Amino acid sequence: MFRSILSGDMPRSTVLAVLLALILVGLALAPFLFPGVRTVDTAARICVFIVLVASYDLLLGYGGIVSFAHTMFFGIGAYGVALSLTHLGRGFGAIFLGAGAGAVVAAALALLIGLFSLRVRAIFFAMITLAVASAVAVLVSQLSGLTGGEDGLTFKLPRELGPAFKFGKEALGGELFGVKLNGKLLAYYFVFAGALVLFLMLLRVVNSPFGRVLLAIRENDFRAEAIGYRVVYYRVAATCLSAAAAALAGSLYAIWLRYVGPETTLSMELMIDILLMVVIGGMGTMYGAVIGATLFVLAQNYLQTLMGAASGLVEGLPVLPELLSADRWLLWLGVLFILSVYFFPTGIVGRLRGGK
Amino acid sequence: MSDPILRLEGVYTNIAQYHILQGVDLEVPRGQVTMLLGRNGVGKTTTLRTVIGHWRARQGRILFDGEDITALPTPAIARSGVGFVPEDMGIFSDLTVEENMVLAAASGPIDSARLEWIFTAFPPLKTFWKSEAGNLSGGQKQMLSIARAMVEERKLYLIDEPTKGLAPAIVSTMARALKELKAQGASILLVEQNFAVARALGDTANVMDDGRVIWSGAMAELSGDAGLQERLMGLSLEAH
Amino acid sequence: MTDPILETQDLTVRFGGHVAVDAVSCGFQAGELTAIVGPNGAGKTTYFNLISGQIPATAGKVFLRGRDISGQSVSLRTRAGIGRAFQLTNLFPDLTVLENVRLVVQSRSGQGFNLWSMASGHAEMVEAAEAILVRVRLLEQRHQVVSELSHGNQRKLEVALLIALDPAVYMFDEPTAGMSVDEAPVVLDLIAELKAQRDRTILLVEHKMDVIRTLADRIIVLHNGALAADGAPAEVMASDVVQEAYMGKELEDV
Amino acid sequence: MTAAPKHAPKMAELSLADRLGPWMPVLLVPALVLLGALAIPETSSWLTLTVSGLAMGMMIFIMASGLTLVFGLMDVINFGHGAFVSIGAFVGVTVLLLLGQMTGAPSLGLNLVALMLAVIGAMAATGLVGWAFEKVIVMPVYGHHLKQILVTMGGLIVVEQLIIVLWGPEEIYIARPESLKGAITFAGAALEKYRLVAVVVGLVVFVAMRFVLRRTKVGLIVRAGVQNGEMVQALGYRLRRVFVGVFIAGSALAGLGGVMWGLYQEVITAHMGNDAMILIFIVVIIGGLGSVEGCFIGALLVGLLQNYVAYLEPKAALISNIALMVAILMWRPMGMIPVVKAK
Amino acid sequence: EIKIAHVYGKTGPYEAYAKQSHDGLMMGLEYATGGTMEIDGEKIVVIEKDTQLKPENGRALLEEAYGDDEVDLAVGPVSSGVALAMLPVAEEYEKILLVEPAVADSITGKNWNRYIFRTGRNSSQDAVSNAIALAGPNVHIATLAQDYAFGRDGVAAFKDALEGTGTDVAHEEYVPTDTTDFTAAAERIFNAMKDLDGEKKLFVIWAGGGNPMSKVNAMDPGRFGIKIASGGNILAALKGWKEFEGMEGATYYYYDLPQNPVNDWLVKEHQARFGTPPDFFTAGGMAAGLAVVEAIKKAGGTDTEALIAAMEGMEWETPKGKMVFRAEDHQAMQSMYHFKIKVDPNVEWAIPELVRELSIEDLPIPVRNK
Ligand SMILES: Nc1ncnc2c1ncn2[C@@H]1O[C@H](COP(=O)(O)OP(=O)(O)OP(=O)(O)O)[C@@H](O)[C@H]1O
Ligand SMILES: Nc1ncnc2c1ncn2[C@@H]1O[C@H](COP(=O)(O)OP(=O)(O)OP(=O)(O)O)[C@@H](O)[C@H]1O
Ligand SMILES: [Mg+2]
Ligand SMILES: [Mg+2]
Repeated sequence: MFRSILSGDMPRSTVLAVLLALILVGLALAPFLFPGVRTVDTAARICVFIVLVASYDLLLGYGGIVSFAHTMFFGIGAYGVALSLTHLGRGFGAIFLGAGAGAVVAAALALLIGLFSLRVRAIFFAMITLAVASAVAVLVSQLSGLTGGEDGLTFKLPRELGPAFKFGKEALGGELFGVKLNGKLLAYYFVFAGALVLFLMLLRVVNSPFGRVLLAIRENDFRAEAIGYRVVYYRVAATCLSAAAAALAGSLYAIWLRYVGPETTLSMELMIDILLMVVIGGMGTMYGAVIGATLFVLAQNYLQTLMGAASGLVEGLPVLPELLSADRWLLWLGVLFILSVYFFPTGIVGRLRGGK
Repeated sequence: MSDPILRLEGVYTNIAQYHILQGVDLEVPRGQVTMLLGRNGVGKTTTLRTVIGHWRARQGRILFDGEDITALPTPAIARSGVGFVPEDMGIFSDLTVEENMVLAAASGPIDSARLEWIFTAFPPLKTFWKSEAGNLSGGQKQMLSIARAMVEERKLYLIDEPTKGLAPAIVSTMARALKELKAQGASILLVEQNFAVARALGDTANVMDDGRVIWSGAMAELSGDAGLQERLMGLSLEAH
Repeated sequence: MTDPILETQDLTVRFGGHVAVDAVSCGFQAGELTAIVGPNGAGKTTYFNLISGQIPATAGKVFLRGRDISGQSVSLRTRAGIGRAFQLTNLFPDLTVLENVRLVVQSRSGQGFNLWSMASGHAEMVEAAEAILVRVRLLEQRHQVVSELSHGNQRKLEVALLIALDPAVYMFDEPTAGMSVDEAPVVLDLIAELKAQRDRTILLVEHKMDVIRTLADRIIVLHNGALAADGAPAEVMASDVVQEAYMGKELEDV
Repeated sequence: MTAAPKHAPKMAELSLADRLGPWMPVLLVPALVLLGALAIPETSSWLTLTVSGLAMGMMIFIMASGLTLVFGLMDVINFGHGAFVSIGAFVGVTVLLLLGQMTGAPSLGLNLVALMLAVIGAMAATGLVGWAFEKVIVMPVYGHHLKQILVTMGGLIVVEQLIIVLWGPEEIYIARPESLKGAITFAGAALEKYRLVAVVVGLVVFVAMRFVLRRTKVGLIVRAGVQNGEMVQALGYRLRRVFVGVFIAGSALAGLGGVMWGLYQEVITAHMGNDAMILIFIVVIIGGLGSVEGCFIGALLVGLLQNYVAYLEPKAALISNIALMVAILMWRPMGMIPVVKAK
Repeated sequence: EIKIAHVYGKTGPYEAYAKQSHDGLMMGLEYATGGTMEIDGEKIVVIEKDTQLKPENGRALLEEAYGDDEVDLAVGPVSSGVALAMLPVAEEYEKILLVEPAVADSITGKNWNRYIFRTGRNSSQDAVSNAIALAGPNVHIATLAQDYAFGRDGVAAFKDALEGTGTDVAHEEYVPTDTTDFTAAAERIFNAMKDLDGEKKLFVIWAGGGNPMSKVNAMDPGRFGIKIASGGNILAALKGWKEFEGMEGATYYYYDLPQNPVNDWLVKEHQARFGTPPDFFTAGGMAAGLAVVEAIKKAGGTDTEALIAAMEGMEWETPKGKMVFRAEDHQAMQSMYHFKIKVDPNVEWAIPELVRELSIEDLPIPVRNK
């Protein structure tokens, strides 16, 4: 039973299993374990990014396809929900319609790009996706009437998912373990459940016969063709699947933020973050996405705080306070970038599983 | 007889966590063709790669021309006079045949007389002089790989299965070329599965099994004794 | 004589100005083992490439069971029954030996687009793959990663993949190159077994004359891209073209 | 049985198209200029646009040359290239600000000497940083594109932040040397003087790079080393040194590009180099990986097309480069003059 | 204890502006409390939060500030995009967000809610003041702006303001934000204007780096009698303006322009503490700091409703003289300065000299939040 939920892909390392369990419990009980607006926000972002990174890993780690358009699909999902909530009103129907439409549009666009350009060499596919993604980002900023341009869109969720909606008044007095029972809590669990289901589905896909073919294609597409696999079809299928999953992750993100904008969902910076999460966690393993996303989002959110403390310690020394000042957090994130690729060439999961 | 050009003393080599060579002792006498024989996977290639420095000996010594080269970097070993024809041919497939050869002549421009000599042994190289090496046929690549080692004079040639994929006519010209190299005073350490070639070229022979040299002696002795072959390599070479 | 399974008509390919395969027309019967010989660079591998679709022909056609497959992709031709082992080893280097073979078995089973079952749950595929590894004597290495295999063993795996594919037309490109004297017979026996089945068409490129002598029903000679001779082994081997252009002097004369 | 033919592969006549093929990219530039002339009725505008477009192309080429060297020869995707452009700009501008006397004087000679000094300073600095970059950041990831992207991205962030630590977060404004200000007007067309300098520098870089790559083995060693480093070493070459050398050269070229670009923009920021990266990548890709000639032609095409399109239809200027890239890759999937096969 | 959150993009491309804004805010609080940093005995605590210029962070941090840190009100941010994402949070938590220095009209326009106040100028204030500065009989103006909402809105507001002045916009040129080569744009403008008679001006509306002014100028627009004009800019940018002697426009702030005690104190203290005169965002930040103290004093506490009541229509003194929160849209009305560039070789930058102060009464700024 457990095996088949995990699609037979066991962690194969005690430390990894413990880490994964900790993350799962941490996320599942986040509002109760770490009450506070910011912490729950961080937890929700981790959920969303796990799915986003996992969907990218399907493409990169399993399919060996380098794409820079992943944020575009993420954005399509986010804008899908945003637009449908803006125009159809704040209902659950609108959410599902927006998310569904986003996934379909993303998959269709992936199909188009894939059929056109997956035949060329990998590095050129990467460049073409880069070009398309930047064109879409420009388009979004130019079509400001529809998309809100650079400023993005703010919209309202169904009342049940907002902080003003309270429940459990009679039964529990509106609180559980000191946590207010309101729509915000529901919204978190909506995101959490969505992310969990999507992740398990992706896990299933990579461990299916289809997933194995992708691995083979990544290793040697020429030979894969010569044993009867139609490489382009598989690549296109992988691209579409991953695009749809990314769009759904985008929808979750939009639901959580109640805001979408080009910076938030379409930027190149985000794309690089995704790449980094995949590599830190370990390419070609879905668990890598979990570890990578968790660590990265935590670092992004708390590195600055940490450094503020550190620079307090070295006050009075030359240069050091300057380097350790919280404003230089990016500097250290860059250093972490480099170190993590250095010390975890196969990612954390690879290292834990005792690979090279 | 003078001291050997190359001597391995108790060489142990690991690849990752695997113990591949487990105490190889081997001598290559000057001016001779020394054969290194054995079944698939016994460590022949690993031995050559350890000599040239691609793998590092974990233990033991490698002496080349009287000097200890065990810890030298590969370029230094090559420059001290070792030519290498790897098992996978090591062709630079994006470069043309000419560029491959120019690179191989590390110490200066190609000597034209030597080049002519190479062309007589391997005519296709002349025909495809300006073509991308990656587009050559399997045998042509093999020729290029050998030609690259021969383009400059070296004291010692390490050659890993040069005849695989060569047509019989080319096998004989290649054998002749190796003999000429030997006549010029070079020493050769040759890994070969084609027993006819081994018999025709080899002066001394070493048979490996399981990461060690288990027999060494004159090639004639080995080729004349079917029982010995059976014992050392699991099969009589005469059958093929 | 029945209609040939595989037939090429005026098959030609040019690279720039160089005609590497020059209007080769030839048919191959089921149950027949045809050896293809010729000097290095004669166009043997390229001829294989044209048949299996790795490179497009400049002119000419390929027919399989009378159907024109010239325009089809490699994978379609493979599915239609043309299988290929490569001269230069061409495997999935970071996967295990077993997974390499299993993938071929899976390809034949048509499960490639199955997104939902667990690959590890298909025990029958694993069993089939292991059976093939037993035949090529690689079972012991089945959990080793391919890039760690010695050259000779990689060659055996190359053959194993083709056997797992079990196509109507087998194309071997120097299957025993680099194999030691005690390993080569394993592969040659496998080929002999296939031939004994009498329903497979086998094309074999080989430079070892003794192998050709024992196995071939028929020899064709390629020279400078063109079909230079075609006939029974003894007859072709004795011909001038083979003797002069191909065999050269005997080694012992060197 | 036929008689034994001679050993001679059969050769057929090459068609005209086959023979013209290699020259097509070179012809693209005049073709585009001609097309521009047809589309733009105002001759003086066309002239201005053409000359300044070519000059802009030269500037892009200078910045991209280092990248094509490193990307093409060493197969290293250096996302940190932009950081070197920035460092070059900051060091160069600092030198120029120190030499205020020389740049402020209306003497062409003095101005050029100041510029030279700035360039030398910038190239030395970026060369040095390049050396460190290669040792610390790039070396462990040779042969692995993705890790290169990430690691060099990390390097980029670190370098940009260090620039901010050293020079502060404010943008720095710099005026061009006195005699390079303004424009020369002729036939109703105006050409900025500074662009003429860019043309000269671009040509010098182009010729020098061609010379080194054609006349020495460096290019061969590096290209071969990327495919099979072990074998190059087994031929006796100290590959590491050559790699480091090429990387330093590539970084120094970026530094040169940085000075030129900084003086063109007249304002420099830590991320200015990175802002130019997409354009630089486009040029390198359409040129064909590793080809100096291709990069040169690509840069000219980009410079020209940008100007023409922006003049004819400003809305379309946004995508003109991307469209150019897609068109060229459809025509030649490996870029115009590929030297190295992309993986 | 009075808690104030300053939520702004401390790191990222606007780092320099952010620092100015924060310094200004702190100096404003200091000045208004006479250096005690206390209001009626209550200590003011400022919590800084870095959005890293990301809208989603802006939201999360503002929520954290209101929800976890329980601040009384928040100030920020630098970028309009981030500000727009933050607006609904203020409404949700029913607490005040004092926007400074993000400029988009829509903040106090169509995206406004009653918890939003802004001390910073909006785009219309820029556009209207420049229109007044540039307009005149027989003047033709061409505009050059970035092709996105900010640029297009700016030009539209500018055109509205020119209405009825007899000055026409002869040509509008929009170029992509990341344009580096302005040859084509300049040629198009030249071709559109070269045959016109009268005074010809090219008005450049540009935000962020890559300013086209000097590049267009290098193409010698004087050949066609075209003069370049632009709104004010920060000090660093003024360093590049020495070639524009005599250029006119209207600016938000230059430390020498306003004459009042608050500004005198600011200039003196800033020079003493940081070695430089205050800049755009320092003045803005200070205005915000002053507004906060004034409002709390006036409301007698930090209750949101009381604050809103106090702030609507509130007048207070700032480095730019008197400001007033307009009751309808909570936008601070303020003076702008019509300037003319003077070059002094002993000063590092080009100096905008005052031509005329455009006071609140001179500037008809439309209300756009209905
Ligand atoms: N990169 C590697 N990683 C792990 N094991 C390796 C690696 N390369 C070779 N081996 C192992 O080392 C052993 C010796 O290999 P080697 O290539 O030296 O054999 P060989 O005698 O040359 O065989 P062959 O005749 O097949 O070429 C083999 O068992 C092989 O599996
Ligand atoms: N893609 C290609 N581009 C250019 N030339 C090619 C290409 N492929 C093969 N050739 C040329 O075609 C000729 C035939 O090559 P092929 O590989 O078919 O020879 P072969 O008969 O298999 O030889 P061998 O016995 O050495 O393997 C060779 O001269 C080779 O250089
Ligand atoms: Mg070997
Ligand atoms: Mg062949």
